[in-house]
Amino acid sequence: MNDTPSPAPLLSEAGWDAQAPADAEDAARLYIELDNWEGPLDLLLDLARRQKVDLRTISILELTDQYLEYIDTAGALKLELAADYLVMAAWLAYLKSALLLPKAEQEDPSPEELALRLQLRLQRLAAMREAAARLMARDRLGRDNFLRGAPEGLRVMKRKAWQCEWFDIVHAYGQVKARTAPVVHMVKDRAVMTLESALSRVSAMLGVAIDWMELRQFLPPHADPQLRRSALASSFAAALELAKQGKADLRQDTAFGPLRLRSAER
Amino acid sequence: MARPDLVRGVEAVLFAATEPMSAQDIAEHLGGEDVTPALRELEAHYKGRGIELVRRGQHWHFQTAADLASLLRREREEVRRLSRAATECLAIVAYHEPVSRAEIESIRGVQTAKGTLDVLMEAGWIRAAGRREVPGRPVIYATTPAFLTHFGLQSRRDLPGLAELRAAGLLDPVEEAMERAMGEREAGRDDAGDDGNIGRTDPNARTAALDNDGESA
Amino acid sequence: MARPDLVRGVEAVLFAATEPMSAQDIAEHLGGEDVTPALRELEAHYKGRGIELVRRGQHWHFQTAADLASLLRREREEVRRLSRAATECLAIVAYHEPVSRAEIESIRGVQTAKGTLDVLMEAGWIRAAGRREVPGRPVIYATTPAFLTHFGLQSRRDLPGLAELRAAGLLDPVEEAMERAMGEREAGRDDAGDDGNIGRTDPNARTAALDNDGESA
Repeated sequence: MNDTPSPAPLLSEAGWDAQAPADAEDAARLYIELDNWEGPLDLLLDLARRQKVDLRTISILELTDQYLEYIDTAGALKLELAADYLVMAAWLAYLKSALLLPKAEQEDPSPEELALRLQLRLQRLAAMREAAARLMARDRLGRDNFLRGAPEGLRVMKRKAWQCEWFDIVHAYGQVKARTAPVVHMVKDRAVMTLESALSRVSAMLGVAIDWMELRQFLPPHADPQLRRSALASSFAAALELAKQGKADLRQDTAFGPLRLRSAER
Repeated sequence: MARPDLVRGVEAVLFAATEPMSAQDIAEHLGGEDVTPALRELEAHYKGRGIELVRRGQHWHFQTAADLASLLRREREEVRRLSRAATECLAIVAYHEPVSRAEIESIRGVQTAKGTLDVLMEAGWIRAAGRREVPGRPVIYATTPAFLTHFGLQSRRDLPGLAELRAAGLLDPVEEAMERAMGEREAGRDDAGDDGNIGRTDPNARTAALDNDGESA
Repeated sequence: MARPDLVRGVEAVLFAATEPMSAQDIAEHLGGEDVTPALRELEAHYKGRGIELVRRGQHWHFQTAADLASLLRREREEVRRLSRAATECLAIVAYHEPVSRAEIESIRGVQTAKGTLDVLMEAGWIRAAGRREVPGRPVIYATTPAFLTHFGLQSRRDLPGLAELRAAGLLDPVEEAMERAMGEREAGRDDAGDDGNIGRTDPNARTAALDNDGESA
């Protein structure tokens, strides 16, 4: 790491430096250019480095004085300071006064603890700063090492393996045959009640009925749902037919209400 | 004998180059030194290795050894299930061969995309077996020996006949099979409440899905 | 000693590859044979030449020797310089991984612009590696195989100064270091009291984690 901070580069895009960082500039300007630092901790670390002592033995009190002096200088030059620099200044001023107080009046955490914490944070930031520099200085691909300029490339050819079983074929053939078979075949074994059987059934039941009966009461009670549907349709048609013949009276009190019928020959 | 650092330099320059380079191109990277001895040395060094240095006209480049070209391609099998349309076509070819596409369509009762037959030919299960001598001379298709092998058949006669299919319930009309399945689903719903039928819908869902993309093979 | 044809094959495959390859990737081009001995042999063969065979994490590739960079650099695009913020973030992720943004910020003492981590992700050097199971479930970041490749590291263990930083406790959180320091102070004050070793238990857990994924990256 350099002892002096490098001038603040203009950020062309987030994260990437602009191509040509400006070279060494006026030292006085550097001194007050807070944009150079990545926040107050970074400024503190830079000040600490100027003390040229090991961070483990740094005098936090001295560092505090230097920081506050910086902030004052900036204030005198009417520079806009980011809030976090001022917060740090306030906190350091508090720390300084606490460190100077007699031990007996100290609160918890003690100012020594606060100073130690700051020292540890500075050490960690310094460690990462140095690690970053060493990382960037390694032989890097595309800068120090180069890959082959025109590799032939490797190709993966996909071959489709179609999967189908014996049963799939047989089943598919059955489906085709079934699908294209004559329609008659499919109606044959369907459970239906013909109009004729409904007519005889309804008229027979009407003959013995005493009062109004609902149409549904004429349906075979234990038939499967498919037959019941068919019986309902046939019985309705039969009821209309019987009414037309004058053999039955029909009555429906409301639209879609139960349809009732009774014998007209009472 | 070329200087070792020159040989290394030529080697690196040619490796990183995006195009074949003449001796002069290379020399420009190496302070104008004569690189011909270094090229000769590298050419000899790489002889018989997996990489070789070759000269085409005035230009030099590295390439993988020609006899290893097959290693640079790798085949990967992608297992895919035959679509329902393709399965039906295959079944029809197997039962009726040789058949033309028009005949397949009339048996299936739906149009058949060209791609469907292509898939079956790609799989190696059917082949074009000449042309029918009728107007338009349509191509007719038949199964291949690979078809018999894949499905474990001695001959096409091993396929079950219509009577056997009927006995196995495989000739039940689709609609009825559907209704049965629907009935089961209704029952399932009644039994198990609103969520009860998740998973019981499979037969229909599958049939429907297969029908939909049946032709897209 | 690996079979000569296998060595040739590995050499050709790696030479033709556009990306670094794992031993397993290579083996798939060579009928599934164990290519490790061949890789070792090639690594030794190319040592000191203009081209070298290197391993980065689990992946191998050929590259030009670093000392020849000046011969090659002139026509090439300069590697774009990372900003200081991005450089520090990258180092923090690499030395502390996996690490959350809040943890990065607590080390740097400043907020991290959204774009800074994005730049590192776009470069392919860091990736989101799940979430820390603490309130808020923050995303945690780790380095990628491409990071190792770019910075010429065989594994994260090769990070410059990693061992020293770890030994000095500089990779432990401030809290842990505080407890340790306070503990030592206490111990010094009243002759190694009961609480003297608070905070000495933690570092191991963290160190173990770093060791484990050093190779798997």
